[in-house]
Amino acid sequence: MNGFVQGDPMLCIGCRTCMIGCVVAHEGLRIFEIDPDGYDFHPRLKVVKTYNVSVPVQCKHCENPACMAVCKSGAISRIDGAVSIDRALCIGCKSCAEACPFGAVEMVTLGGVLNADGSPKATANKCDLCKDVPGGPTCLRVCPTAALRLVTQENMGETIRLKRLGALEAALSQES
Amino acid sequence: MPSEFGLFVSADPGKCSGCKACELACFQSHHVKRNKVGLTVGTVAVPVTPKLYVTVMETASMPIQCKHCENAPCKAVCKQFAISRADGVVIVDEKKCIGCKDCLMACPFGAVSLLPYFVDGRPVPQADSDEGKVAAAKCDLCFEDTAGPACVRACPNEALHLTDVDADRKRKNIAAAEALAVINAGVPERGLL
Amino acid sequence: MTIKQIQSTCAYCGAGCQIMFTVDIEKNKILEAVPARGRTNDGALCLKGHYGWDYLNDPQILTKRLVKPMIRKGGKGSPLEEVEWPEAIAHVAGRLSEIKAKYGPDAIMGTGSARGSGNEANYVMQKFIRSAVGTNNVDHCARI
Amino acid sequence: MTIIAIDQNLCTGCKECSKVCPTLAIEGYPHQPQTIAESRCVMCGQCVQKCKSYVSVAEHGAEAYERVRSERGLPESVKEPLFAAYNVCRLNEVKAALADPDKFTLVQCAPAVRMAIAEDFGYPLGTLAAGKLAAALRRIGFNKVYDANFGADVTIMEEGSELIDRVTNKGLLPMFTSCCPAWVRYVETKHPDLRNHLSSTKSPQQIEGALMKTYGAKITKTPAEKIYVVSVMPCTCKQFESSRPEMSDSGGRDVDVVMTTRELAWLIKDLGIDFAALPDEGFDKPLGDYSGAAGIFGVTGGVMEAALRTGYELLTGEAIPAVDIAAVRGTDGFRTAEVPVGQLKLKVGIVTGLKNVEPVMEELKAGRLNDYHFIEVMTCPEGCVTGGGQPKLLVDLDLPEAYRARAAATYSHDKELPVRKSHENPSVKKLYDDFLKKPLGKESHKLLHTTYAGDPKHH
Amino acid sequence: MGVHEIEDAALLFVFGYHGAESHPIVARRIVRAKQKGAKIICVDPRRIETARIADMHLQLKGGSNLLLVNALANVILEEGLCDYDFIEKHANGFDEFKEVIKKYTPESVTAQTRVEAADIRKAARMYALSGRSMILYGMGVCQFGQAVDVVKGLANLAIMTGNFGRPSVGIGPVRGQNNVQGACDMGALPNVYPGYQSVTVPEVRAKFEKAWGVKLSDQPGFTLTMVPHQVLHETDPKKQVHAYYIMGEDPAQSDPDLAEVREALEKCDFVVLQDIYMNKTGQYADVILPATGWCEHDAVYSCCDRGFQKARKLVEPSGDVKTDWEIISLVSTAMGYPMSYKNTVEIWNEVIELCPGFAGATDEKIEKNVCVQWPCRSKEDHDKGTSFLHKDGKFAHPDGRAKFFATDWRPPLELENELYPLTLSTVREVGHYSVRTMTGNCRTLRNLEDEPGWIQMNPADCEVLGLAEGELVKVLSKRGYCITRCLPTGRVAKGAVYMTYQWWIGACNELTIGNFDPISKTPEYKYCACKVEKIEDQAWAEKHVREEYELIRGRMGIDMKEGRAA
Repeated sequence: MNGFVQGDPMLCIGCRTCMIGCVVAHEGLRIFEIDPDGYDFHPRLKVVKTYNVSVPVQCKHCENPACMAVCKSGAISRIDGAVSIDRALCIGCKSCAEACPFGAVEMVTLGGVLNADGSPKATANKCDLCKDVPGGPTCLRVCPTAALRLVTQENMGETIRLKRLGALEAALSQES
Repeated sequence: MPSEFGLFVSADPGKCSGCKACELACFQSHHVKRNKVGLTVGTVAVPVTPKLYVTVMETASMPIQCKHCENAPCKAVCKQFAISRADGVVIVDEKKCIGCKDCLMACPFGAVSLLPYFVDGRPVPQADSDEGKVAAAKCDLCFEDTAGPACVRACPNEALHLTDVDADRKRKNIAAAEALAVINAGVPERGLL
Repeated sequence: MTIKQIQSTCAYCGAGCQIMFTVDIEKNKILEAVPARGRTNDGALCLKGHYGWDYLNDPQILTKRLVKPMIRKGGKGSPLEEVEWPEAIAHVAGRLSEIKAKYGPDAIMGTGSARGSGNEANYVMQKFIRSAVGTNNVDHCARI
Repeated sequence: MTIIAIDQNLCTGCKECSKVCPTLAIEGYPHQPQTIAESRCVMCGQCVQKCKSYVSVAEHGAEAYERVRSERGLPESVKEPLFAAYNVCRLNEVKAALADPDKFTLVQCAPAVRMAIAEDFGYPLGTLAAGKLAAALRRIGFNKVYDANFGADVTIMEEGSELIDRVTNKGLLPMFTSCCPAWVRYVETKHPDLRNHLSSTKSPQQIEGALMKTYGAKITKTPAEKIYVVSVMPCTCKQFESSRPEMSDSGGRDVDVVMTTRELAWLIKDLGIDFAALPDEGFDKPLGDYSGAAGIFGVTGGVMEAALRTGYELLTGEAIPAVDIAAVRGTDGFRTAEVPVGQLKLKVGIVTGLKNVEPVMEELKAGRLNDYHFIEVMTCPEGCVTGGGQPKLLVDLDLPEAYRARAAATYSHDKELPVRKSHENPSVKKLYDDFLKKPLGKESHKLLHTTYAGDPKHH
Repeated sequence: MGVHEIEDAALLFVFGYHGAESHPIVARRIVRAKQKGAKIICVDPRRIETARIADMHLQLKGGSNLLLVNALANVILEEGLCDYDFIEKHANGFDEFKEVIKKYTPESVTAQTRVEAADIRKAARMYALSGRSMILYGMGVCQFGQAVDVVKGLANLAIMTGNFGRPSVGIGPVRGQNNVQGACDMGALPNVYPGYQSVTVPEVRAKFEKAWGVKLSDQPGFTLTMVPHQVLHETDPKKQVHAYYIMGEDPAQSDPDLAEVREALEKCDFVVLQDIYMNKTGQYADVILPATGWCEHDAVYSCCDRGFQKARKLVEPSGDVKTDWEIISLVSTAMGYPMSYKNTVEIWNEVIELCPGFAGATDEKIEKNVCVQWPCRSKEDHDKGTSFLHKDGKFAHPDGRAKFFATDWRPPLELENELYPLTLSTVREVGHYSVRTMTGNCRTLRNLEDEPGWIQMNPADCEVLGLAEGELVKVLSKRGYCITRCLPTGRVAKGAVYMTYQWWIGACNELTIGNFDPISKTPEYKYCACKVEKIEDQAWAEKHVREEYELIRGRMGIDMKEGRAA
């Protein structure tokens, strides 16, 4: 099973530290040394605020990803359990963004990167579970309220096991 | 605020019946001036050359049309500069097209066809052929029509819509965020200290 | 090795979070800020704590870092001109003394700062206003 | 005889046609070619209007178009898109007759043709072109340019008299109109037990055909067997009607061949006639003389209104207070009205769109329509102006406007005609005076009335 | 009480305090309290983050604070939920208090607070009966023309229910800026010397006169917010302000009614700005003295719960800059009052010697324990400071007893009206600090939020004006206007709009009113009348905002070279 980061609206305070953390993790600390417009600020998760919830939304790393299924340019693949986008291959057709039911794929324009014809390069952008970042997903490390967690096969299995035990206990309590 | 990214018409194969009303509407709207096409079939004197292509499989159908890619491969490969992209719309200039077919090959969706090029009801002559010139044809989002894409309007099954992925994303984000309240409520050991 | 870990207190709100900075002493640059286990923050930081030190790099985004004393030599409305410290200090002291002499000490108002300056600077400021100027006209932006 | 067909090589199985078919006669799986169940098909041609699955250069190749065109016997001059659903074209028979020096060709046009034919020459939807139509038919080479509108006026005389007869002599009521061949076919196949509710009066086309070959032969001094009658109809089913065995009361076929409005446009183009340059001409008298009442046969409620204009005056002997009878106009699928005719309160109903007729039939069978006198039924959505043989729209979004504009043109044509009541048409009067003597008379019975399948007297 | 105590309260009563935006790390304690099973009552006109997770959200109408507080007290009294024992032992003035409160029945305040009487009752019961109720309040209480009364009203609730003097109870003002506590601690106030020692008490004054070797004034000074008035409108020549020495502040951005502030700065004879970055006030300063910033000098900060902590010098400042205390010392010396501190420790030692409450907070102790919460009176190791005040019900009044204080409600000064039908309240943007001289110059924080900011509006109000999210709008009050972006959100009530105050183009303080609490002199930032206008030509507006931003940045000394446009 692919792991994924999941936010909890009860714990999230909507501060968006995760969004900056995401950018810093992917752009690298070099951004603090270069021209302020010399890097891209494209967080791969978005804090959504509604009447009821504040919570970041990001890729669920689906087992059968809709984005990957519709990509005709071979830019989306699963690498070490992370559904990832190869920006070099992305033609900006937006199909993946349209396909994702969570809105977890965003189209972004890359500053300073041009297509062969001189037009600005755009790409689909999404969470890659910080697969190239030491220490794993940055968003959950920087979150001040521990509102994000990495759901893995192990802890999800444990969650389900607990639920089943709970259901069993409830049934037993009814019998007695 | 206008979308930063190109809009495109997307189809719902679950709703599409494969009737080709979209193709005819597309053709009609693009040939009123160029080939004096009126409102009835009888006014047509040129081959029907749409810019989207209804594709039918045993169990499903939908029109295939241009996604107006941000880094459009068709545009990238066109040596004649016959394909341009302005305001998010990728457009073919048939006058410049020499029929090299590179764009047809480059487009991963098959959204480009090579079709007869008629003007004023007559084929545009080609050097060595009586049949006239052919040119790349693909969706231009009816950019000249203030009412928007003709295909979207013509579809009897409302299978087509103009998609703004960024606006869609925000809508879907909200739904996903709301869902997380329910999802987390179902996690027994959730955040308890 | 010029990389050092130094714990400090965040200057961005009253929570008083403890931050562990990684500093390159030789390059005179902060490299990274991560949460330290302070009493109030207990190992967490918000976005300002994590990323709010970047202004020290003077990235020229919003406003120019002040690097030299400046005086409007031509009076109000004239351009600010860079001067050396002794001139600036003498000018300020001279003008304040003039105003004090002309209108009395209560015509002068000084502010402390609720921000980065720190307790010592506030102490010195209020002491200056009270002792050197001779008024209790000292306050700070507590109310905003 | 196949009238309506679906090309199995072209049909993509979208089933849009089946949505408009009033008798659910189109069968097939989605995304597979569809077939027509001839037993249920009433040949209304709405599927032909609907079909968008065209012969495509991109999909089928350039040669496919030529092949389909020739298979269907269309003139080589035809360049417009060809679709999977089509009606069988008999232009070749028309051309052959025109070319035959032994044939005296008479042509008649249905009321709705003149409201739409110009559309296929780029004119706005609903452009009235009666004058150009007559001129074009003359240029084509027909010996006489007559008009089914004359037949419509005679229809009113016969059908109106029939209604008065049924009302006064306690005949079977309500009486249904019988002008629409698809509707007649529907009654015969679906509700044979109700066939006696149909008026025995023939449709205007068949009345006009029968008269052309008898009265027409007389006045043109041409032997009936040399006369060849061509109809131009907005309707694909009219070919079926003219081919019915009983429609030969004149001796031979009352009508020899039918072409649709669209096919006439092809013929005009094929002969190189510049439609735009044609002058306005009139139809030939007397069998091309018509009143406004005949003109409105092409819209839903039109037959009813024409019948009321005449029926009122025949029954009361007084002039009808208002010639325009708004109560029967409209486009609702089933609408009713009560029209005072002297002492009598005539209860009438109008059905438009055959899919709307079935509930009415149920009501009739349940005995809840016994107090109705007269009901008009038209198969096509809003009457003959919306017929299956009319110019086909490229985009169905334009349909409502086409329907509206053609109906509007119809009513304004009625308004501008000097005579607006069938019984006041001088040529009709003369016909009765010189030939038929009186409505429902002996000659009328022989030529202008018919029987229906299942009837003992039926062929 | 200490920040760390928040999560152990049985009930958190959060009043006019949006921790998630002003102090995320305090908000974290609120979240943890929820996780630990605490009940939360949130009183706020907006559905703030705390409201989302609260057990009750009393969405009162702005400006009705005291009505609600008094009504809560009324319920506690009427239903006999008081801790009579605590009152008996530790408080005075209960009878007079009851007299004022008895008319504030929940029903009587429902219309003006827009909170149902039943909800007020329920909240009062929950607060009174939890056993360990803690009140947190913020600027939603303080930034009104009637603010101190509400603070006292909240204190009443704590006293009458005995929620004082134990861990995880009490009332906690959560102070906005990092060292607002420190500036107060150090006597940067017109009425007290360091350590909250009154300038009007002769013995105290004598102590400071002796320590500082100079005669001191016995008259309290002006508050900062009074400066425009003292410059522009004061008729008594002895009370006019002619010189204004500003350290690390930007009144031309942060103070209410900016048009008046600018006029005052222009008119004031001599304005000194001592700061780290050019700012709006700098446009009017006669002299600019460049100082070191956070991370460029050593300092002690006092966090919101009285904790002394050290901020370190991490990097050498570039440029010809000096620390604030060095600059002041030089000026002071030049004016004939020599100051010759060698370092901050020397200053700190002088501070704690003069302030009994800080006496034990030695430099070594702060170094060792990281944080020392005053009062810390003994230099001995065992005195590690004080986590919560009023231990065992001992209060700061001379008799050690708390005092009930009740008064009647006053409405805000400028109510919504036909011309200005909306109410404006200023709020915080979590990613920016204060006037953003620092955070605005941090790359990623700037990326997250930039000019011209947002106006939060109820979607129904947006619909009336035909406004969509992100559209630029003009916001006006009697005093001025600004341009900002529309943010439709159901989290704010109809008729109320909210803006943050750090933007130059979306400068909401152009609109705010110079009405002050009579005691604290805090401006009524949370209430004035305004209106929002749609801008038809959005392309023009976008261009205008872009150009205006570039213009101001240019004025602030930024080189607007190609590609640096915002």
